[in-house]
Order: sequence, then C-alpha cells, then structure tokens
Amino acid sequence: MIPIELFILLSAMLFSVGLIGMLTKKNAIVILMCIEIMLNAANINFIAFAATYPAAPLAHIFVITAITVAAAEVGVGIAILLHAYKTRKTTNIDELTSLRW
Amino acid sequence: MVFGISFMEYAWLIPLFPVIAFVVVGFFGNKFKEGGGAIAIGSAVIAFALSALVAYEFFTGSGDAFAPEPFKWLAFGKYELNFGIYIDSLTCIMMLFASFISLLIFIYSIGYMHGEGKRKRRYYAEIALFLAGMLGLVLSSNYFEMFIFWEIMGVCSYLLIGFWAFRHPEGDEASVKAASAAKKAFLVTRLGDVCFMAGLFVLLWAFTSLDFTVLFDPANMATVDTGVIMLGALLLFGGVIGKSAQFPLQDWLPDAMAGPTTVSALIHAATMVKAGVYLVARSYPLFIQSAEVMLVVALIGGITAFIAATMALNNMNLKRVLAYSTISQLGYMILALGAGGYIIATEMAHGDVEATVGYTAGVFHMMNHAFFKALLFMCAGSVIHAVGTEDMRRMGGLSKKMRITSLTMLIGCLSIAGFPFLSGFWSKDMILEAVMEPSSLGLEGQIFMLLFVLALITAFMTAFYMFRLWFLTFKGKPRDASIHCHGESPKSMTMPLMILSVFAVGSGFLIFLGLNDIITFSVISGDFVVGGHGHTPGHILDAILTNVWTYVSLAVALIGILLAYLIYARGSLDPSRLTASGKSRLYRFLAARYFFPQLYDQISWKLGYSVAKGVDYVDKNMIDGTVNGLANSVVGSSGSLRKMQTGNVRDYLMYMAVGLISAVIVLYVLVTTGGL
Amino acid sequence: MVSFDITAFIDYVKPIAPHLILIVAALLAPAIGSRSEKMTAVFMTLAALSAIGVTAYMMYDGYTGTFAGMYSFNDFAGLMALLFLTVLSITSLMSVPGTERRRRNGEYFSLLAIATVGMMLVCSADELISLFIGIELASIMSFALVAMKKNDPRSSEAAVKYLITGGLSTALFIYGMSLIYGLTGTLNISGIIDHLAAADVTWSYMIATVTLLAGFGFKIGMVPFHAWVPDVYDGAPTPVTTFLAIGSKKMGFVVFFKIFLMLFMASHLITGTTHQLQWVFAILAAITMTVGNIVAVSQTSVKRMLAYSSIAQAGYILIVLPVATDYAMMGGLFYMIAHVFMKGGAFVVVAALAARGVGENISDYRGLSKRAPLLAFAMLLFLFSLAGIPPLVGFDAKFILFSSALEGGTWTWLVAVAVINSAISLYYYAKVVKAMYVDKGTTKDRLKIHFSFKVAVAVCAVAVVVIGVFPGPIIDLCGLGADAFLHP
Amino acid sequence: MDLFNDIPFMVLLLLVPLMGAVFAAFTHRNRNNAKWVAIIFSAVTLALTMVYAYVMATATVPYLDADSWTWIDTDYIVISFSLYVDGMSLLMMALTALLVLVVSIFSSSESNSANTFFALILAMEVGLMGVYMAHDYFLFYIFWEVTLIPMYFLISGWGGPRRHYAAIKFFIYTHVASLVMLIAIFAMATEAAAGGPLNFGFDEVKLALAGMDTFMQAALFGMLFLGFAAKMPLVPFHTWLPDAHVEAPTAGSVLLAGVMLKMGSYGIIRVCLDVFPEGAKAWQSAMIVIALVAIIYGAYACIAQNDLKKMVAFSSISHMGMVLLGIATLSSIGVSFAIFQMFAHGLITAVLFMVCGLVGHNAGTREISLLGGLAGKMPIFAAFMMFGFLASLGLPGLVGFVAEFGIIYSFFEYLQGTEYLWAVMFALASLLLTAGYYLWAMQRSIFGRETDKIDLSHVHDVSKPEGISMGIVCALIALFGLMPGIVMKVIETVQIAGVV
Repeated sequence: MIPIELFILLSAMLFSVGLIGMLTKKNAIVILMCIEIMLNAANINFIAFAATYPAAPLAHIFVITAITVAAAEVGVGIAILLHAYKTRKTTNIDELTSLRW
Repeated sequence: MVFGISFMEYAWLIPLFPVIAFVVVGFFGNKFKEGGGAIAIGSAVIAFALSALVAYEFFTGSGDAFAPEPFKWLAFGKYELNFGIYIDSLTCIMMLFASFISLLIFIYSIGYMHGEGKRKRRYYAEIALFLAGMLGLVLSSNYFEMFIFWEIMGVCSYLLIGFWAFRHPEGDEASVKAASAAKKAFLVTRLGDVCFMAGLFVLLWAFTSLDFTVLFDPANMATVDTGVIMLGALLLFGGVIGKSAQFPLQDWLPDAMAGPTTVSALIHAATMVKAGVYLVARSYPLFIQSAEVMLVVALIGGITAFIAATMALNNMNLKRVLAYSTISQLGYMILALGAGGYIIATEMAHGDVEATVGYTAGVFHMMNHAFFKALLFMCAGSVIHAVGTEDMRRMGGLSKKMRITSLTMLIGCLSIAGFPFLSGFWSKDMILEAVMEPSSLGLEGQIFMLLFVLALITAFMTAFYMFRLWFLTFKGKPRDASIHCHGESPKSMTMPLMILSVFAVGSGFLIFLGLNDIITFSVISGDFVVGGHGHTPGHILDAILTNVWTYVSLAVALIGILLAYLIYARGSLDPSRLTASGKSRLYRFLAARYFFPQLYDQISWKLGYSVAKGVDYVDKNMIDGTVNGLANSVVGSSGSLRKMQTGNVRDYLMYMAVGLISAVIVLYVLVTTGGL
Repeated sequence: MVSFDITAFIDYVKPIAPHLILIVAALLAPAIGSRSEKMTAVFMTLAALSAIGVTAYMMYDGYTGTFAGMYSFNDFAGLMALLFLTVLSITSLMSVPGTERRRRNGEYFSLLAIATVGMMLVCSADELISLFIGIELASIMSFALVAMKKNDPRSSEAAVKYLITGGLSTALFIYGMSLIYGLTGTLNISGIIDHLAAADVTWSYMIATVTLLAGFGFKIGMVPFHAWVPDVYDGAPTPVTTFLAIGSKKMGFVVFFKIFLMLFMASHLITGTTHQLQWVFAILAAITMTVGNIVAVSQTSVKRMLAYSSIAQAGYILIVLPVATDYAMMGGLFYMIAHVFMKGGAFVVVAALAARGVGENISDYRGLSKRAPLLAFAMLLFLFSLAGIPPLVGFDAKFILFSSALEGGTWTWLVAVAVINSAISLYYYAKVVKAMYVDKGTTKDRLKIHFSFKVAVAVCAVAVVVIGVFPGPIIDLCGLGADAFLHP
Repeated sequence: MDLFNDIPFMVLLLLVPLMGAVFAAFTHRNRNNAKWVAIIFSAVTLALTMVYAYVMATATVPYLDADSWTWIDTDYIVISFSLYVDGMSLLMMALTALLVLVVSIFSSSESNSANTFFALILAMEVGLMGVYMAHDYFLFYIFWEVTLIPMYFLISGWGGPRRHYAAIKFFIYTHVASLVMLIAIFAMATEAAAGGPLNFGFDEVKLALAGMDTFMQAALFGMLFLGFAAKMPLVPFHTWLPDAHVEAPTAGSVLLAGVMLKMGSYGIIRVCLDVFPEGAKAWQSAMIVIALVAIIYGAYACIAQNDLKKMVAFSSISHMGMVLLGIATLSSIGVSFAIFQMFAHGLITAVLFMVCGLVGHNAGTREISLLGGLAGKMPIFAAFMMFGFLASLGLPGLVGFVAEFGIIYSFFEYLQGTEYLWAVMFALASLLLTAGYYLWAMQRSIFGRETDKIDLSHVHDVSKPEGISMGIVCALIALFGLMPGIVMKVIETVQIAGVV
C-alpha cells in the first residue's frame, strides 16, 4: 500500500503549484485553472484520507460535491471573464486596476 | 443713647447709605442733575451724621468695644465667616474723619468735575462705593469682612484712577498712562492683598474664626503658638505694605495721580491708604505679640518715610510731590505704630510697666494728615482746575489770582512741615518722641536711633519740598505764557478748602481736649497694664515742649522752609549748583524713583510675560503639537496604507498568501513558546 | 404501495421550511421578472417577509429539528435566518428602482434568494459538506451578483477580482477541510471539535486551522485577506454591495463561530487555558480594525469609505473569538444584528442618492441636509451609530461587545485597541456628516427619493433608534441564540 | 407644598427641553419662531428646576431625590433608567437651565438656520441635564456622549473661520477621553459583577466594589480620572478647549465652558471619589500637582494670548484647575468649595464668553492688539466686561471670590503639618497672575487710545437681549457673591464617600 504521506505530499505539491500559479500568472483564465488545481489537491487529500477512515464514507460525497461546485464556479467564472472581456477588452488582470486605493 | 435710640445697633447703616447711593447713581445717575452728585453727597452727609451719632454714643458710653452678635455669612466645616460691626474709639475716629473728609471732597467734586458730562454718573457712583468700602472696613467686626471691603476699595481705586483711562481730556497719551496706572495700582496692591489673604488663612486656621472678639481675647491668644501669630501678623502687614504704599510696594501711588485730583484726595487723605495704617492699629493686639514683627513694621515705616521724601525733592509735578509726601507721612505713621508696639512687646516680655506714645502718635498723625493732606490735594486740584496743568515749571505767581487757594495751601504746607502749633506739629513731634523711646533698648535701640535720625531728616526734607512746591506754584512770576489761569475756583471748591484749613490748623489741639484718652492702646500683661494711659494733656504738652528734640526738629523744618525760600522764591541759590543742572547721578536716581518702576517692569516682564511666552510656546508646539501630530500620523499612515490597495488582484492574492504563511509562523511561535 | 404522508413530509422538511420558501420564490422570480421588475422586487420582499414569519413562528414555537442529519434548526439558526432574511428584504426593497441595471431580469432576485438560502444553510449546517455547500451557494451567487451591472466595466472588474480571490479562498478552506478530515476522521462538526480540542497542536493541525482561518477570513474581510472588499464593494451595484456587506460577511462569522469559537470553548473546558489560535485571532482582530479604520480616513468615496469601515466592523466582531464566552457570543450576535441596520441603512442611503444622480464622493454630499433632510438625518443616525455614539444601536453593540472582553483581563489590550479605533472612526464618519450638514452645496434642489428607498431607510432608521434605546428584547434574543449555539 | 410633590420633576426636566428641541427643529427656517420656542421651553425648564429646588429644600430628606425604572433586564446585562439628584446635581442642573435660557436670549438675533441652532441648544440641555441626573453608568455615558453632538454641530455650523478643525478636534478628543472612561466603566462593572450579569447602576457598582484592593482602586480611579480630566480640561489634556472656544459661537462657548466642563469635575466627585476612596488617596498628591500645574499654566497661557476669547478659554483651564485643587484635598471643605467654584465659574464664564462674543461681533475682531479704547464707544459693553473680568479674578463680594477663598483655604488646611506648606504659594500666586492678565487685557482693549486699526464708526453698543442676558447673570454673580450661604446650604448636603 502506498503510504498516506505520499498522497499528502502530492496534494501539497499540487496545492503549491496552484498557489504559485495564481500569484504569477496574469491571464485570468489561467488563474481559474490554478484554482481548479488547488481544489483537486484537496480532493486528493479527501480520497486518500477516506481510505484510512473507512468508517466515514462521507468524504467521497464531499469530493463529488466539490467537483460539482467547482464546475459551477468555473461556469460562473468564465461567464464573468467573458463579461469582463466584453467591457474591458482584456482578461489580463494587471490591466484590471481601475478600482483601487 | 441719643434720642432714646441706640445708634450703635444701627451702625451697619453707615456704609449702607453710600452703597445705596452707588446703586442709585450707578443705574439712574443720568436722570439726575450733575450725574447724581447730590445723591452721593447726601449719602455722605447721612453717613457722617450717623457716624457722629454713633461716636457720640460710644464716647458717652462705657468705652468698651461694642460688638453685637454678627450675622453668620458662611459656615463651612468648623469655621464660620461672619458679618458684623465692631465699634471702639479707633472705629469712631476713623469713620468720623473718613466720612467728613469724603463729604467735603464730594462737595468739592461738584465744582471740579463739572465739565465731565455724562461720565459724572460713573464718577459719583464709584466714589460713593469707595466711601462705603472705607466705612465698611472700619466698622468690620472681623478680618474677613475687612478684607472684602479692603478689596472693594481696591477695585474702586482701580476704577477711579482709571477714570480717564479712555477719552482723557488731555488726549490719548494721558488715557494710556491712566489705564496703565490703574492697572499698576490694582496689581501692586493685590500683591499685598494676597499676603493679607494668606494671613487670613493662618489666623483662621489658628483661631477657627476671624472675629476680632475671638482673636483679641488673651485667653484664645494663649492657646495659639506665638510663631503662628507672628506669621499671621507679618502676612497681614504684607497687605498693609501694598495698600498703604510702603516700601517696597510704594511705587503705585505716584502713578495713581493719573486719576482726577479729587480721587487722589480721597485715596490719600480719607480712605484707601489710611486703611493700611488702620489695619496695623486695629491688629495691635496681634502685632504686639512679637517684638520682631514690630521692628519690621517700624523699619519699613522709617525707610518708606525717608525714601519717599527724597523722591519728592526734585519732582516737578504738583500732584506727584503730594503723592510722595503722602507715602512719606504714611511711613511716619507706620513708624510710630511700630516703635510704640515694639516697646509694648518688649515690656510685656519683661513685665515692665511703662507708657508709650507710639500708638497715640500714629493714629493722631493719621487723623491730622487726613485733614491737611485733603486740604493740600484739594488746593492742588483747585490750581490744576484753574491752569490746566500739573507741571510746576509752568506755573508761578498764582497767589495773586487765587488768593483763597494760595492761602489755604500755605496753611496746609505749614501744617505738614510741622510749623509750631499747627496740627502737624503736635503729631509729628509725638512720633519723633515715640521713635526715640525704644532707642535705649540694646541692639535694636540702635536701629531705632537710626530710624529717629531718618525721621528727622525726613522732617527737614518735608518742609523743604512742601515749600518748594508752594513757592514754585504761587510765588515768582508766571513762567509759561501759554498757561492761562482762570482765576479762583468756584465756591463749591473753595468752601471745603476753608473748612479744611480750619481743621489743619486746629485738629492738633484735639489731643488736649480728650483725644489723648480716646486714642490709647493698652494691654493687660500679667498683673500690669502695658502701654495705655498716663498721657494727660499736661504730660503731652510738657513732653513736647521740654524735649530738646522738639526744638531740633523745629529748627530742621525751619531750615527746610528757608532753603526753599532762598532757592525758589528769592532765587538767591541756584538749584542747578546742587544738582549739576539735573545731571548728577543722585538727581537722576531720585528722578527715576530709585529705579523702582523699572524694577517692577522687569519683574513683571520676566516673571510674567517671558514665562507666559514660554508657556505659550510649549502649549502650541509641544502639547498641541503632540495632539496634532498624532492626528496627522493617522492621516499620514492612512495615505500610505491606502497605497497598498493597488487595484491589482495579484497583489491581493499575495497579501493573502503572506498572511497565511505569517499566521502559521505566529501560531508556531505561540505553540512552541506556550502562548503569550 | 408508497403512501405519501403529508404530515410526515412536512415534519421532515420543517427544519428547512424557510429555505424552501425562498427556493420556490427564486424559481418563480424570473417568470415574474419578465413582466415587471418592480413586481419581482415586491414579490421577493414578500417572500422574504413570509419566510421571516415562518421562521419567527418556528422560533416562537420553540421548534428544533434536523433535516437529513445535515441541517438542524434551532434558536441560533432561526436567529441567523431572520437576520439574513432581513438582509434579503432590505436588499430587495432597494433593488426596486433598478436604475443600475438596464434590462428587466428577475434572475437577479433569484440569485439574491439563492445566496440567502446558502447563507441560511451555513447557519444550520452540522457537517462540513453541508457547510461547504452553503458557502459555495452563497459565493457563486455573489460572484454573479457583483457582475450584474452589465455594461459597467467597474462592475465586471469587481466581479473578476471577487471571483479570483474568492476562488483562492475556496481552495484554501477546502484544503483545510481535507486536512481536518485527515486529522479527525470525521466530517461532523461537533466530532471535529471534540477531536481538535483534545489534540496537540501539530504542524498539520496548524496548517489545517490556518488555511481554514484564511479561507473564511476572506469572507469577513479580515486583514490581510480583505483586499477584495473595497474594490468589490465599490464596483458592485449598491444593492449587491449592501448584500455582501451585511449578509455574506455574517456567514463568514457563523463559520468562524461554528468551528473556532466552539473549538476555543471546548479546549478551554479541557485545558483551562487560552488556545494559541485565540491569540492569532486577537492579533488579526486588532490588525483588521486598525487597518480598516486608518485607511477609511483618507477615502473620498462614501461607498469605499463604508467598505473600509466594514472591514473595521469585522475587526470588532472578531473580538468574540479570542474572548470566547457566552456573553461575548451574545455580544457578537447583537453586533451583527446592529450592523445589518446601520451599515445596511447607510448603503441604502447611498443607493437612494445614486438613483437620483448624486455621486458617491463625500464632496457630492455637500448640502444634503437641505436637499433631502430626512434622508440626511437618517444617514447621520447610521453614521453616528457606526461610530458608536449613544443612544443608537451601534453604541449598544460596542458597549456589550467591548464590555464582554474585559472579563479575565487577558484581552483588555484588545479593548483598548478597539476603543482607539472607535475614536479614529469618528473622524471619517464625521467628515460625511459635516459635508451633509455644515458645508454649503452647489444646489438646493430638493431630491425626490423613491418610495421603496424611503421604506428601507425608515426600517433601518427606526431599528437603529429603537433597538438602540430598547436593546433588551434583542439582547434576550441574542442570548437565546448564543445559548442554543453554544449549549446544544 | 403638596401641590408639587407628585410632579415627576426629573423626567420632566429631560422631556421639556427635548420637546423644545423637536419643536424648534420643526419651526420655519427663516422665521423667528425658533428663538421663542427656545426661550419659552428653556424658561419652563428653569422654572421647573426652581420649583424642584424648592420641593427638594422642603423635603424630609432635603436635597435628595432618586427614581429608577428597569430598562434593560437580561441574563447578561442589567441596566436601569436610574435618576438621582442631590445638592451637587441640583446646582449644576440649575446652572444648565439658567445658562440655556440666557444663551437663548443672547442669541435671539441668530438668523442662520435659527431652527437648527436653537434645537441644538435645547438638545444640549437634555444631554447636560441627563448627565447630572444619571445614576447608571450606561445612562451616564449615553448622556455624556449626547452632549457632544449638538456641540459639534454648533461649532462646525455656526463657528469661526477654522471651525471645522476645531469642531472635529473637540469631537474626537473628548470622544477618546470618553472612551477611556468607558473602558474603566466596563472594568468596574465586570469587577462588580463577578461572573454574574453586568449591572451598571451607580449604587450596585459602588456596593460591589466596596472591598476592592487599593491597587485596583487606583488603577480604575486613574482611568476614570483621565476621562474626566480631558473634559475639565486639565493640562496637558486641554488643547481642544482653546480651539473649540475660539471657533465656537457665543452660545456654544457659554454652554461649553459654563456647564460642559463641569461634567468632568462632576464625574470626578460623583464617581472617582465616591467609588474609589482608596484610589483617591493614592492619587491625591498627583491630583494636587496636576491642579497646581493647571492653575499656573492656564494663567500664564492667558497672559500670552492675543485673542480675547482664547484668553478667556485658558482662564477656564486655570479656574477648573482650582476646582481640582479643592477636590484633591479630599476634605469636605475642599470638595464643597470645589462644587461652589464649579457653580461660580459657570456663571462668571458665561458673562466672559458673552462679552467676548460681543466684541467679536460688534467690533469685528477679538484680537487685543487691534482693539483699544472701546469703553468710549461701547460704555455698557465695557462695564459688563469689567464686571466679568473682576468677578473672574476673584473680587470679594462676587461669587468667584468665595469659591477661591474656600478652595485655597482648604488646600492650606490640608498642607498644615506637612513640609509642603509653601505649595500654597502657587495657588496664591495664581490670584496675582489672574489679576494680571485680566487687567492687562482690559487696559489694552477697552482703555487707552481709541484704536485706529479697525473701523469703529459703525460699532454699536450692547443690544437689548444681550444686555438682559448678561445682566441676569451679572446680578446672580453679585447675589451669590454677597450671599454665598444660599448655595452653601445646598452643597452641605452632598455626601461623598471619599471625603473626610
């Protein structure tokens, strides 16, 4: 059996990748993708832990819910980005700085 | 009892009538003729009449001080402050001459202030209150009450000295000077008043009351530490120094000449400055508890008498010379009281029984001085009224145009100079005798010897400067053509002059007509009566006429008169020879009043304004600066913190990430260190 | 044969009855919205009011119950439901004159209703899953709501920012939840609390709790997870801003209470000492209120100033967490209720003025007392209430909350910080008051304010004054809520 | 008289001005109705106060009245609407009622949004009355803060050129001080509650804290003192005052200096001394030093001022220092005279600020260096100014003297037997300094050369309402100066725990 630490490590790495991606990327769509990566890191954790706690199967439900919610979020997100692109002609978040101070 | 009524019970009405006059004139004076002057005069008449009745009743009575149960004014803790009346012989004399002279001055004012228009209302209201203050003060049954009237007089003098503090008939410069003089008078006397107040504290604390009946009771006095009484007495004397213009607070009085001459007469002759002397006389039972206090009193009196006389020597302002002479004469009175008290104090300690004339001399001189100084001031006022200037250098030869004035003023000058058998002669010689008395007492005796010499020199200088004044004003030729003399003053002014000159001549004889019994002070020490009686008229006459010093002082005075005559009337002596044409250091020193004004200015400037500027700087820059600095730092940090909100969402994400990591670190630190 | 037992069904869904009302309303709203937006708003307001009625009745009845083992109704959930429903009705009311949205769209109200349902679900959630669903429901609806001003680039920019930062927060707390699950082996919240309270604070414990903290801290605008707040509040349509400020922020607090407050109290029961996370919360509370207040000082836009003040207010409410007593919890609830009316009222005024063309800058408010006296007076009440001037509700709230923090003496410094902040806040509130009342405006034209704004403002103003003067019943209610929450 | 016994005076004294404020607010902005509303309602309030005073004086327990209604009664917090009036409260209330009436008359020519102006003044009266009656810390704090708002608006709406700065400074500064006090109140209540529900009643807290140890007493005393000190204000927490006064309209200044500052000293006596007698002893020396510093510092600052109103403002600081000096002796004499001084200063300072307002309004400037010889053009004004200044410098026969005499005497008595007897010199020196700055100011402003720096051709003297309002106060100054026993009889009944 694969030790649980490896899963945690994997998820932590995924999470970090997502986080770093969010901090460094300028394109809003890429950032949305980074968020998805981070959500998936959490999902991996849930599944891995669920294996160690067979008595509590709710974790799987959580994961499925999370995936659904993430899909919805991305849906709304893309819509918003489209909207932004319509009004601002850009999805580069460095240029979306009219609201400040 | 007169007419079956005990007027002493109603003595509180005496100051009340002038107060009523003050209120009526103050609010409705312009509805009356002469700004309500008649009302003020009427109140003075009533006050004088009542005083006379009360005095008559007192002198025909048992002679014990009359002190009815006072009105409880304010009670706090175990203390009680009362309002009441206290009548003894001193009270009677004081209120008699104060109300009488004030009455004359009020009448004189009708003529003197005639041209003041609407401001007369203010004038009569204020002098009425002034009189009320003086009468209240002499009738007071305790120190607190006395202090209140004392201060009321102070404020009246402030108002009256500053009567021309705006729209002065002589122009703006004079207004400015009057305003400054009024302030100076109030502030300098207030310095004394603060001492007085401290004295009240000490006495109140020691006796839990300020009533004379309590304080002067030997039984109560015995329970209090002598040092405390001494402190209290000295602090009270501080008040006297301020009010009676004694060294070193004498300098307000010459400046106070900025007021109308009637006011000067009122302040100098009848009220205000006499209040200080009265306080010493009144507080004799306290003061004599300590010889040291009396020595201080005598010293201050002697020094004041001397230096004020020197300042008068070369002054050319008619009123100022009189002002200096007032200070000098007040010094005399204080000196006499101090010397007499010193004897009593030392005698009480030794148990000797001997009489002293000091108390009698001081009070007697106060009375005489009231008459002749009122006379002198009113004469001066008459002159000023006629010529419109106070500068003696611009006068001269006025005796032809102003016969009554010049004659009455001559009587005044002779009296103050101590010309034989005029009032000043008797009291001055009694003072000299009183100062001489303790000179046989050891080390302090030498001090009194010195004081005696000072007093003698003062007598010479007094004669000299008074006649210098008289000769410069009335004799010789008019020195300034631009000065036009209106001739003699109206009746309302000359009448009081003539009445007063009678008193200036004759009031001295009262000492042989029973006054010596009235003005006595005695204290029971052990089995003995110290101080008091033993001065029969014959004794006094004998003492004065057989005393060699009487003739010495007389000679000295005559030399003074002669010198003045030679210099200022005959012109056979050129004063510039003595003074190096006014350039000698001494001359300038005297003209600058011993540099006292500069000293006052320096002190008030350094201790007042400079410190104030410093405080203001601290307030604006440091304290308020801190407040504003704090506010500005908030606003400033707001400005910079706000820049964190760049608008770029990646920065926001960064803050979140940094926040996350720092939170973990903080938590780690907390966990490993076990919490804060 | 499967018989349909209607009473059994009602009993079954009773714990989520208010939610169901809103869901039905949300489904109907687009249909109505296509005909008349005004009607939709009124409809949604009525729906919210009927939900309020149902909730109030259930609370009055003393009802408690659990739906599907996931959502339970008790006094706390009921109280919070009332709060969110009030928010919904205020927001709906102020959305009637839809000048900020060009097209008729009933779905706007649907989104509002669904978001409210999400918030209410959070309050009654017993499990992490239900909690997560509630949060996401509210969040995703909010993302869309912020973008509702269709042609306004500022609105879309705000939405993008909200989306991205919100996404990160979602990622953070879901990651935290996964670690928590790993640590405790359960998704039941009370089970998690029992586990964590007894456990040693390890690295994974720390990372799990801090990621949760950061994720939910985002919702309440806790510094340094606050940076979206001013931009989003500024860019969003004012009704949505109101909704976010007085609604979704409270949801964040509920989550904090559910996890951390319970954790602290449980841990205190076990160890008798202060949990280390309490210190973290205390520090964050101090930073939050300070930053919020200080930055608010230099704002020129009323809306933005109110946004920063929202951050500051969140800082005050955060005091509840370190203090962690029944009294503090009650104070926190009271503060949240007070905040609904005072901050809500202020935003309604801003919206009402914006609807008549008055700008959002403080300088635009000059001379307002002459142009709209009652509105200006209401604004004055709201602002002074926010500043904590008696006898308005904001004062009572601060009074209770701050006084709760002095017990034991550990958090006196926090009260001192709060008090200093409160004084600073007076400066920027007074600036607006001064503009309205003291400064002379360029025009003296009377402003005609739409009726529904008037109603909303009046409701808030009356609440601010009446609760301010007679806080007793609300305190009792909050006490009930706190009791039901802390001692189920 | 039984006739009056059933009247709920305390509630009426809050309600009548409140009603007045509402009425005044709704009168027409440009008509003259507001001033009549203000005058009538404040006159009714004053009359009520007087009747109340009479009723209290004749009651079986003279000068003591209390009433309480449950207000907030929950498991966590218990607050009652508790009112309590004793001699000190009564005096301050009478002063409030009087000064509100006086400023209403004085300001009757106010035409700029007169309705709001008079509404604010009456609202102010509600707050002030409330502060002096409240007997529950919650209530006390509410009224305490409520007074700030009308004053803030009065300053920033009707003030001078730098009014915004002054108003916000006043508002925030005093608010901060109040908040410090609030923390202390929380701490007191928490300490008193000992785990139970927080009860903010004065009596309950006092009872529960009776056995508190000295350290805690001193700490809480210090915090409360800080709050009250900024209100009084004492150096160095005073800098809001000169700015506020300089910019405030006359009515605001009169109320601010006349009754609002007294809230601070009232609080010190009512709360600090009464609840923390041990704390008071611990702070005694510090209080004395602060008081002396305030007295001397204030007086010196006066000398340096060029603005007449600023000078008067600083003189308030000096005189309120005198109040603290009386309090700091912790003797019944000292505290009695401190209360007396609060009353006296309230009257005197009202005249002073009205005088300053007049000179600013009539001559167009209050800069002393620009004034001079005004007595010629404005004799009545000059008389009022002189009266006010002389009263303030402690002229015997006027009310200020009695207070200062008593306070300095109590200080002197306190110092007896210590080695610090010389300290009384500072208090005495202040009398001299006070006389100095007042006389100097008069010399330069109303006496001497008629100024040519400002146009005096249109200057007019005191108008009728102004004269009436100042006359009333001046008459009272003289009345209570000549018969201080009237006031002292009321003060005597005040019972404060920390006072021997």
